[in-house]
Amino acid sequence: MINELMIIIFAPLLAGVLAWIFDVKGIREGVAIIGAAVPLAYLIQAYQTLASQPSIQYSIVLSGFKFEFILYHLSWVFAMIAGVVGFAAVLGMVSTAKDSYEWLFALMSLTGVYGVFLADDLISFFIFWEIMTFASFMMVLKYNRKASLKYFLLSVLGAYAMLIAIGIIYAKVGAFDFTSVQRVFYQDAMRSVMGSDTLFSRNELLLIFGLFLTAFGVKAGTFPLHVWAPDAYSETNQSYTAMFSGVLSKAGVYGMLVIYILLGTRLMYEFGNIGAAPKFGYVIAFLGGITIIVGGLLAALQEDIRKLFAYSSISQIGYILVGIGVGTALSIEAAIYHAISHALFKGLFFLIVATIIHRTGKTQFKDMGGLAEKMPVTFAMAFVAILSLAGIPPLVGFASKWLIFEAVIHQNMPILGGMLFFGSAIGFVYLIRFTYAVWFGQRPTELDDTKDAPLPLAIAMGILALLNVVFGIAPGIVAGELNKIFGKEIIQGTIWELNLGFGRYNGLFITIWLVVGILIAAVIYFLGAKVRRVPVTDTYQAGNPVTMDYNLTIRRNFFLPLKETLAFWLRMSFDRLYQDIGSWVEDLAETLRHYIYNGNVQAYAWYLAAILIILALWGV
Amino acid sequence: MMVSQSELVREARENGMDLLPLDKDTYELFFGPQHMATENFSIILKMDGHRVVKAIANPGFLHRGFEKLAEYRPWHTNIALLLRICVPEPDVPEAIYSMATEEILGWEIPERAQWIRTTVLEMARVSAYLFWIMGLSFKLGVYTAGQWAAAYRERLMALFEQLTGARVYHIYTIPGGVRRDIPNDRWLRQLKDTVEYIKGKLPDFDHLVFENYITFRRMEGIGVMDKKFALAEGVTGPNIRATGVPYDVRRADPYLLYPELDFEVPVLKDGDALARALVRRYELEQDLYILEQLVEMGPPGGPYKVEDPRLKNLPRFKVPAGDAFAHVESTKGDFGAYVVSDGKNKPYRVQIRGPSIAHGIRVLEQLLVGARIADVPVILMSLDNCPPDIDR
Amino acid sequence: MMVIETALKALLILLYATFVGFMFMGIIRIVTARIHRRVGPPIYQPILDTIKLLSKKSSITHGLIYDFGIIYALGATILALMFIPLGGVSILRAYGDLILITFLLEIPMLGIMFAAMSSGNPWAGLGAQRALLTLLAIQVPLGFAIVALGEFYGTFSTYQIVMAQQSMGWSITSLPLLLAAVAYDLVLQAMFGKEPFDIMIAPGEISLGPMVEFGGKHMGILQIQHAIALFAETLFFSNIFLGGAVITAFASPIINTLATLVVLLIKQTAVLMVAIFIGAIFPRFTIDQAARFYWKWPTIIAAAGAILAAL
Amino acid sequence: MVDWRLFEPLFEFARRKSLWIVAFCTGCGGIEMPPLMTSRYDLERFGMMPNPAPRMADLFLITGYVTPKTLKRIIITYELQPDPKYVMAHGSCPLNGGVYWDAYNAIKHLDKYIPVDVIIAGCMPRPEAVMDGINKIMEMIEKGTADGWKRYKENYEYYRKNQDELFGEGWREKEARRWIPWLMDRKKEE
Amino acid sequence: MREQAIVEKILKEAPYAEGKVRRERRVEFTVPAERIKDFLMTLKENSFELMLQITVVDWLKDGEYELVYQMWSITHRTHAMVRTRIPRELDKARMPTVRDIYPAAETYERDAHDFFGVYFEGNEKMEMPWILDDKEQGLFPHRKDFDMLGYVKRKYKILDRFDENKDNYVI
Repeated sequence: MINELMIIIFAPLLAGVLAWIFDVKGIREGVAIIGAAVPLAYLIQAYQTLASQPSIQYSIVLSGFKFEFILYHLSWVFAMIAGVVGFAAVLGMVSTAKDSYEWLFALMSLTGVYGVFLADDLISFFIFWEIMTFASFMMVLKYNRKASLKYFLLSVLGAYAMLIAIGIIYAKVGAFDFTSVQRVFYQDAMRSVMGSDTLFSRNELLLIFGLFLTAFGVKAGTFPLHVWAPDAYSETNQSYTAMFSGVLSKAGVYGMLVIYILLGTRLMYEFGNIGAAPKFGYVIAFLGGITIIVGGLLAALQEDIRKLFAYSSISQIGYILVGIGVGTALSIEAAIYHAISHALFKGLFFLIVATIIHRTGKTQFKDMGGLAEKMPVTFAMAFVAILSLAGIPPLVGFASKWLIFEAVIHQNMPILGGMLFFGSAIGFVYLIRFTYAVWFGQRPTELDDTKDAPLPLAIAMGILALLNVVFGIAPGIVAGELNKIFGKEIIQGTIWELNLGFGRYNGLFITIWLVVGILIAAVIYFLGAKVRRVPVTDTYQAGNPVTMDYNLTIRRNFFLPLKETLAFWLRMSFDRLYQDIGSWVEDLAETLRHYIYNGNVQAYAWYLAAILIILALWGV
Repeated sequence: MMVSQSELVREARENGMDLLPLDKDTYELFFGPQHMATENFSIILKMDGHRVVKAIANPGFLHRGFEKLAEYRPWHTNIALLLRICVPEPDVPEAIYSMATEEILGWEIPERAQWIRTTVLEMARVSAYLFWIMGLSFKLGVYTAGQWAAAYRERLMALFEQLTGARVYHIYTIPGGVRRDIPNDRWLRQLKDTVEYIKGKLPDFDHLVFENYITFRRMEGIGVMDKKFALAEGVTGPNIRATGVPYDVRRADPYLLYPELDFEVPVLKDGDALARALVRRYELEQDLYILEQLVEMGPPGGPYKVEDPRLKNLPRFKVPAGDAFAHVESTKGDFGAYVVSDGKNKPYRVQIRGPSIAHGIRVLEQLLVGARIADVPVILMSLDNCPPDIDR
Repeated sequence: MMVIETALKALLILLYATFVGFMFMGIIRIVTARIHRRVGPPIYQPILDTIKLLSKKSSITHGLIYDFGIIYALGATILALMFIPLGGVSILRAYGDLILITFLLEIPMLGIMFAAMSSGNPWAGLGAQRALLTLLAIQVPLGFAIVALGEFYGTFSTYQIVMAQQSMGWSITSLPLLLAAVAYDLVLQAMFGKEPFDIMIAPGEISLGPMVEFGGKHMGILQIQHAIALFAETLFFSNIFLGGAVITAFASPIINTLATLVVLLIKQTAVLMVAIFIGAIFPRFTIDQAARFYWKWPTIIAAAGAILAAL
Repeated sequence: MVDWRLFEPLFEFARRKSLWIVAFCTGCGGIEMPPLMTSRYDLERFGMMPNPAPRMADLFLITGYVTPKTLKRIIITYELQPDPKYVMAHGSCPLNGGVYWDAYNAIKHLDKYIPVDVIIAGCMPRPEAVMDGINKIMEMIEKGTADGWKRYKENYEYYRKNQDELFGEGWREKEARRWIPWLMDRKKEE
Repeated sequence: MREQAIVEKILKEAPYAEGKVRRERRVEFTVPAERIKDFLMTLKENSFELMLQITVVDWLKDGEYELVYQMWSITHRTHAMVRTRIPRELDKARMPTVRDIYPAAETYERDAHDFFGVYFEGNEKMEMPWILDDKEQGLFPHRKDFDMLGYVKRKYKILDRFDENKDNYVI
């Protein structure tokens, strides 16, 4: 009997393989859409099941290993992110995918993500993690070898870190499934409180924590392991990046949550708390804070539209990490909320980027401009996405950001609070850069025949934009689901309102009063004189006549002053540090790549199995 | 009427032109003439971010062809024309033209006229410096200092008005002396009071502008010229003194009463915008000191212009053939006139050498490269570029 | 019935805020003129300016977003106004969250920037660049100041903070919040667009920057927006740092309300005056210097305040 | 829609009392603008202030003689201003050339190219004269006779013809393209 | 006399030139047009640091342009005029540029070219737009044979203020 969890996990992969085999335009798209839609449908159906029972479990035994899967509220939320954004990304790929190769690996990575979210033991978690990494790596490899190499190196680093951590755990616990591991660590915590000997020493615990942090940090793109992300996000199919950044990075976030689930109690008792926040979470939170700032500042200085959003993704993941790191129930809820909204708006953004690149064929900001007139639908979507990312009420980006702010500041963490404020401003900054360079200003004449978004992309964008608006005006919908994870009313209020006790946010009132305000302004506007449309050359140029021959838009180095202010800090680049290390690692990496990540699925699987067996033997 | 960019492009394409932005790495910024920082002068800037990559000065908005017009007007009438070359201190073109003409004529002007001319030139310098302080502080954004400077300048305007009958264009110095005598002793007293008053107000400007932390940050290291560069480019006046060259026409080529007066020529070595500003600030103090001395000295007796029968019939006033070069120190620099006469009642050729032609075109273009857009007005103001004397 | 009452109240608040905002603009001009030793315009001059701008007979546009950005800016400012407690009369003061208001006070600028940038004018582009970097620069001290408040009072509700100050005394009487207030006041200088941080418009450098293309009714709406924003910003500052005002000494609620408004008005004017005096005596920073400045002293002051408040 | 004619007196009052000046110093008269704006004369009393952006300005002060090169910029700036807009010419030179009556590079009759509402005589007109001119223009706005912007619209062909005669057809494009070769010379720079 | 010594020294180095002292702090040289670069080099070596202006005088009767290079020496505190003559026909009025000796000369040469049509060979910015706008081909307003009144009447289309018979008018 095939369980619904198996369908959720393997439907995309199956569709991908089918699309790969039946390499016929039209059919493969249809298959792929079905492949992405089926898990979504099953997940929606599972919602009702979850209302009556706490979880849906399933396990299979395969050559001695027992693979366990579970769907409960937390994994349902994350799987829904994957479902919605993955579906939208697949819709987008209908327009942008070039061949069946992309379909195979895009859908394979979706399978990997589902597997990670639904896994209930470390071994299946790891295997699906690697499937996801491998598939996304193949997607990058197709577009850019160098970027993929960087991604590969850091992924391998993360993979080994995780593998070693799993090995250590298995050696001591003797089981892989989350429940046992969690129980052991819980008992350990109790023992350490009572002062008796613990199974894991303090140093081992730190090691496991550090290894997991590295593994998940790589995937999430945490500073200073973020260096792969800008290249990998930008050097692939941009519709796929919607999934890559929107969903795959959430696997890293989910991993951090797994740290909490498995090690949380032990770590908390071992290292203590600051206020209500665990000390070990501080590491995550501060890494997150630095990630916000570094990612945001670098995003503002990019000249390539894809790079800008890649760095922006890094910056937004930082928010989620801050929320997770603070570690109170409220802040974790806020972090998951932000994970949802990040997936929604960043998925939307990358679909917009995909549309722009698909229609214009340009990626540099200096080649664009004035597209709002030519691509009104895409621009409308971009408008929603911009407002959402910038955290403008009443869109979803504000609700989640607000929760993180309140959660963090309420825990008396001034420095993190400052970082968050800086992060929200830097969000404004790079979004304006994007808006100005792409949508406004003088349009290069070669873009004069640009058409609007193709239908599938438009539909995909529409879905995400709608959710951005709906979850913003009615933030209670999401908050209600999040409360179920913890099983208590952490965020009170109606579906329109978030009530924390020390702060309230009502999306509906804001919408109403914003509409009222805009109406008042519009009345004043429409009472005024009729407007006349003028071209870009008929503007203030200090009195001089200009023609379209002149370049009137700041296309390059828009934030040069910022660059100069930060010149000292920009000189310190982790990317370059890694490159220096990498220059001698490169030969090794090339060899490794030749033998391992050579695109041969079989060899890869065998290799992993061998490593696992060796580790297991060594551990025992 | 809907005109959009698309229509413009379509129209151009129908006419067989393919419009392409010049260079997508940089953009063009037209700085002036309709801009608060430039008087009727234009700089075309090629910008990268907020840095200037290339600057092209575009003068000529104020060109009226004075040098040609002067050939059509009698010797004395030209005074009424040529003073319009330098609007902030119109006495300077009057003085140089008169001095050159007098040299051709071989006239020595009476002592009283010399005293009056020196006083008028120094008053013009003070008023021009106050005007410059106003310009600088408006560009820097400290409007208070600018407003005050313009208000103090009004006191000098009132004195000018009593002396010459006009606020701005005095038409006062003529070949052979000055047009009319000092009105009365009260004027001298007023001059003394005004000088004291302005001197008492200088600390205010120091606090607001010249010793202000933000001014230092804004002007330090901006638009640096070194000595060699400044000399090669023919820069004169406070601008060259800020690079360490003590060249002041009043000392180097003394005229009028300057050999008898005691004053210092302030020289700074840095050559940046701040040094130029400070040199001007010190010179303002020196000029006030000179005026004090002049008032102390008092006007000598005697006629205020050359007694010559030919001056009775000015339209038929003829100057013997010959040529002469005369120059004075204006606040902008070395202001010179080269006058050629062929013996008729009109000059054969008048060439005015405005100081800004040296520092307002080539020097400006070179100093602006690499400057921030916020520095452009500051550099422009620190050079004290006067467009009319470029354009003539 | 409640809807009508709310609407009436909102209208009254809006009219009051607009009027007082215009008066503030007039006060700025008059006081500046007096510092310059001039007579200055009549106090109602900004109103005349706005009427004139709105009554212009022709107007231009650069596309839909050029119009919508302006409308959005005014709408968002009205929205922000409704959340700030105005004594006992505000509409949504229960939802007047510190962070929400901080965000709401910033988003009108985003609307203006959208409109300005859509004109395609390079000066507007430069202005947008400067405006955004100013926003980025002020955000750090501003954030710390807000964090200090939130941590000191343990609540984010502006109204509760006001009420707490009625019993505990003004915020600035305690050291951490005094530091925060100093930093916030420096930030206000940039919010009002006064020297040394009027970098965004800088008429002598970039010819009003983002505003350069606005004329006629667009500029008129922006004037109204500026007036309301001026009112809202000073009101917010008076509320969170200067004790706000909730007067219940009189028997009649109307007199109480009026007294509250008068007290608030005095505090707001004081905030404004400080800004004018600072603005009158300083030259303008360049944008990178401003960023460095804000990231140095005000940040240190505000961070010190926030850390003290957290302890 | 509302009948705005009812409010026209209010609008006229506002227009009269809030004249924003284009910051364009076209000639030597610009030197008298700072005194006018500062404490001795203080035009801000009447609600006037200089404004760098022509889009929001009402009053265009032609401060002195106009050369053809400047006139091009004046026309462009004038057309950027929104209606109603007023032009005040400063001094004798824009009226008939003044001292530059025979100069080869000064416009003789400004009102052939753009409509002028008020002309102040004199060279250079004293600030008091300028203030008198402003008073006059305020009166004219009140009476509704300051209608230069209407005339420009109605007689656009006439003005356009004069401009084109002076500068040649297509002068805007020609003027704009003049600088392109000098901005483009990347090779020359190196 | 100080000035006499300077003149003698320079003339020794540049025997092709003629020179004299005009008065205190004023000296004057006359050089043939083709040697101008050598002579200015000599002057620069003798510490005439500043070039103040290049004046063109149009001697219509002689059919020649007189170019006067106004030099100033800060060291000697002396002004020197360097005169040279070239034909005034537009195609023959060519001079070598002295931009490489005195960079400031570039601007003065542009000025002279704009108003008199003297072409300075080697100056790249010769054709760059300078002060005059929309110049008619071959029309150089500061030349003596430029019919200013006729030009004004033609260009600005006004006739009322000119007295046609008065050739020698005064205002």
